[in-house]
Parts: sequence; structure tokens; C-alpha cells
Amino acid sequence: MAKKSELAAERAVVGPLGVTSPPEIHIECEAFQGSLGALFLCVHDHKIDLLDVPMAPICEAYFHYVLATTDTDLEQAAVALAALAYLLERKAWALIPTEQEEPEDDALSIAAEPYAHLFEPAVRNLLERREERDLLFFRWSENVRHPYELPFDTSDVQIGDLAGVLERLLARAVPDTMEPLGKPRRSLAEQMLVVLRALPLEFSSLDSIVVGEFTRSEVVWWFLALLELIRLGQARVRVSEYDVLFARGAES
Amino acid sequence: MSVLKALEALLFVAETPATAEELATAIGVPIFEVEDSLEKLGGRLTHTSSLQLVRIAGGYQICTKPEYADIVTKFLQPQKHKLSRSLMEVLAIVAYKQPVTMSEIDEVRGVQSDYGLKQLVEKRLVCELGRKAAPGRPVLYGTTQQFLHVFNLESLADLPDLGFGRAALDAVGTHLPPDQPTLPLPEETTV
Amino acid sequence: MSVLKALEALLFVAETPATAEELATAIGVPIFEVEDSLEKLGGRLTHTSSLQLVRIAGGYQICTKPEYADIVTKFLQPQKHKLSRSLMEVLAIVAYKQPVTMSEIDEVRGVQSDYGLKQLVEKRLVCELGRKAAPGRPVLYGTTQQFLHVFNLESLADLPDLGFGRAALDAVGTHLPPDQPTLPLPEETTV
Repeated sequence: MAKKSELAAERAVVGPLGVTSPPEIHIECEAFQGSLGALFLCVHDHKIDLLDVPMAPICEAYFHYVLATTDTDLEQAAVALAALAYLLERKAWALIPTEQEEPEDDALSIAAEPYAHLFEPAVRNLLERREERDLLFFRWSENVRHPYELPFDTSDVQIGDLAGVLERLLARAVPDTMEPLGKPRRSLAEQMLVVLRALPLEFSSLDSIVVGEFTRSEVVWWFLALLELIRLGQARVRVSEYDVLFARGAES
Repeated sequence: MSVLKALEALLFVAETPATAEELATAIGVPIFEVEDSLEKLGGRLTHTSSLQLVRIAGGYQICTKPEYADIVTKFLQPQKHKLSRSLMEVLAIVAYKQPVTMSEIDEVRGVQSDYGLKQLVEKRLVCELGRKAAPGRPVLYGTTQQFLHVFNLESLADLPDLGFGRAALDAVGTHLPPDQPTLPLPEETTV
Repeated sequence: MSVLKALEALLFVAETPATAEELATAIGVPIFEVEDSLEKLGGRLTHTSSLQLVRIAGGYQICTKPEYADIVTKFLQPQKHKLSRSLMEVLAIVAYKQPVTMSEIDEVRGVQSDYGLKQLVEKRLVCELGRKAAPGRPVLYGTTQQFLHVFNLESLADLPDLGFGRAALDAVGTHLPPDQPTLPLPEETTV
């Protein structure tokens, strides 16, 4: 292996990341094969579309480097981290749906005038059908009010009250444990069922509802489901003299 | 057990439109027999009952006859959710141009439609179909089964021909995405 | 409009047992007339229909007769998990080719399947089995116990032989991953 001093000359080129180049972290995936530094430069110079490159193997290669290298050159490690962070940020931005206009050919942009009025007959037709439809009644599904339209009433409960409750729960929580990547997570709908089952029929404080040991993220997940239940009118909340109280069920 | 009575029982409990195939599978008879009996059931209901058999949202369903609307309304006191004019416009555009992106809708209307689109998704009349392979990977929207049901349509083909955009419509055809997943409610209704 | 038919319409749409008073108010006739007609309606249903009138929880309700329980159950079961065509396609590919990665599914279908796969995971018909020892360490998907249950399969061996992919299937065998891990629930309270 070459000594640091021997490589120094090679490294002393000013690139976008400064004078130090990232260490040799090899990345291998369908879209790209090569070093982290090379990938960084390709993305930086728009020579490769990051959308096609999965980030997982890159992160794993980095972690492997961090864990496997015993005498880490801090400067090098920092540059590697900077490169990785840059890639992650770029990828994140690329993945966020944007409102940007889509590329269109000239013919389209010439005719890019609103033409909503052409849909007028369809709107009228739909309204007529709606009127006819209003005279028909089906079983259940139809007559149950849509959950999103259930009124939810938090009357005198302020955001600060809810935040206070969450804070108290968080103070009781134990630190999160490391969980394997890709572990299937419970959906919010499932979590809501769990919370719903835990909620008592009588108004109670959250401290008495949430018992046992739990982690911080479990608390947040629990609380999120609770808020959603309140919004859907399946849980109630009110402030008493000393505490914020929760109960199952809709406001009668 | 007659097929006709079996159909009556099944359509009575069905919460969504049932296809002849589904009915045939449940009863264990060939589809043509189900179709035959559905016709008979429809006729019998027309003459003897306050209920009727309708074809809606790609299937069969039983509902009350229009002349009973008044007393049913009085009994149920249902919430009417009216759609605003601009919401109707967005909905019509989605129906004809699906799968369509928000910016494509904006272009047709000349104004931003994000609020309206979100409302329609909330009301489950419109849902996400996927993402377009274009910069920004914009979301593609389309109508739902719920849309057909609420507007008393058997399929998208029932919409009037506007002389354009039918090509896109045909591409989607009547194979609409199913209703968006509904939140599991705690109280299972047992039938 | 006969009171009997009006009652039929109201009891059809009623979500919960309706009392004679409620029914009388909606129709606008005296209670004794409603009670009279309810008796007649009950008799008529008993003799001509697969439905019956029952007194339950202090009110009246229409339900299916017990002898139709089997077909009703058979009918409602799959209906609850109605899957779209494209979802069925993804599911079939997962069932036959498991353990399989998303890009392998895309390859078979020629279109992106991420949306469908996510839906199937939500519906707990498909779950993650682990990760493939390949570049990118892609997630491997397979079917769940729930899948067998919903499609009335005793094991994966019950799937029709397509003349391919059985090798892959045999690799997984019938030792399917259990239903997605469920976290311990707080004490079960009856709703």
C-alpha cells in the first residue's frame, strides 16, 4: 500500500470538494460502477442522472468503509461524508415532485390557452346525473357519512395543550433501539386501530392510557395516530382543570 | 335454493356494485344463468317492490326507487355534499384526460387547481394512479369507482362525447382503479 | 304509495334497527298502521324472499335468511379485498416468482410496479422477505399467510401450474413467511 506522503501529490488537485479527494470507496450497482469520488464528479458535472442511481448501495459502501477502516484519515472521511451528503441531497431534491412545467413541443405551447369551457357539456351532464343519483339510496356505504366529513370538535383544546402532553410522554420514553433497515413498518391505519383499542370510553389522561416502556419514535407514532383519530371523530379530547383528557368515540 | 333468491340475498348485502362473475362464483352457477336471473329479479322488483336493480359503476346493485326519495331522506336525513362549480370543472377534466398531471389540468383551466384536486382526492372521487416519467416525476390522477357511483355512471363510456380526449379515455377504458383503500373502522358491521 | 312498500324501502336503507315510531314519523302514518304493515311485510318476505324481517335490539331490521349464510359469506369474503387487474397481475407474479425484487417484477410486466407492490404490502397480501445479495441489495418480496387465506389456498402448491417458475416456487416451498410481524397490542378492549 502506498504511503500517505506518496499519494499527497496526487491528491493535491483542487476539485469541487477541495484539495482532498474522497478515499477509494468502490460503488457497484446497475447504473454506476466506480469510486464515490467519480460518481460525485459525474453528478456534479451533470454527466449522470442521479434518479437512475439507487442510493442504498452507495450508503452501504460508505458505511462499509467507515466500519472497515481502522486508521481513518479524518480529512478523507470528512470529504467522503461531504460527497455522500451532496449526493443524498441532490437525489432528495430530484425526487420531490415539483410544480415545474413539463417539457412540451412547440405545437402544444402555442395552444396553451385555457380551454376549460370545452368541458362545459360534461359538467352539465355530470350535474344532471348527480341529481338523478340523489334520488337513489343504497345500503350502508352510502348512508354512512364520509369519515373525512365528520365534524371534529376540539373546542377549548389548544395546540399547546397537545404539545404539552406529547412532551410529557417523550420525557418518559426510552431511547430508540437500532432497527434493521427495511424492517416492515406498521401503517398509520394499523397504528390507529392499536390506539383506538387502547383508548378508554371515559376521559382519561394520556399518562394512564399509555403504560409500560416505549421508545421516542413509538410515542410519536402513537400520538400521530391519536391526532388522526381525533380528526376523524373517532377519538375525543378535552381539557380539564389539570390535564388534557382523551377518550374513544365520537362527540355525542 | 333458486338462483333468483340467492341473487336477492347477495345484492342485499353487497355494499358495492357486484359483477355477474362475482355473483356466479359465490352461487356456483354459470354466468349466463346469473344474467338470466338478474333480469328476472330486476323485473320482479320493478313490479312488486320499492327497490330496483340498477347497473352502476361496472356492476349490479339494489337501491330504492326514485319515488321513495322523499321518505328515505326524511328517515335518514343524509348529509348532502355539494360540489362547487370549480370542483366539478376539475373533476370533468380529470375524467376526460386521465391519467393527467396537476400542471396539465392547470393548463386546461388557466388557473391553479391544486386545492380542487386535493379536495377531490379527499372525497375519494379522484385518486393517484402513479407518477409520470417526466422531470419532477409529477403525480398522475384519475377518477375512482366512487366517482362512477356518485354520478350514476355505469362506466366512463357514459360520459358525453366532447369530440376530443376520448382517445385518452379509451386508453383508460372502464378499468378504473378501485376505490382508494378505506380506513378500517373499529366496528365491523356483521351481516 | 303503500305503507308496506315504504317500509321495505326504509328498512332497506336503515343502518340500525328502526323502531315503529321512527318509521311512522318518516312515512307520516300512525304507529298502529306501521305495525300492521310490518307484520304483513314480514309474512310476505317469509314466503317469497331470501330476506326476512327480524325484531332486534328494540327495532326492526331486514336481513338475509340463515340458509343463505354460506353463499353470503362466500360472496362477501373476496369482495372485501377486491383487487384491480393490475394489482392481481403484480400479485400473481410475486406468488409464482417469489422471492422476487421490484425490478424483476417490472421486467416481467414491462411497466413500473412500485405503486401496486406498495398497495399489496398495505393489504398484507405481500411482505418483505429480506434483501437480495445483489448490487443495491434490493428488497425481496413474497406472499403472506393472509394471501393464502384470502384466495382460499391451502398452500402455494394449490396455485395452478403455469409450466414455469415452479423451480423458483419450490425454492420457497410452502413455508411462507407469516403474516407481517404485528407489534404487541395493548390490552384488547371490546368495542
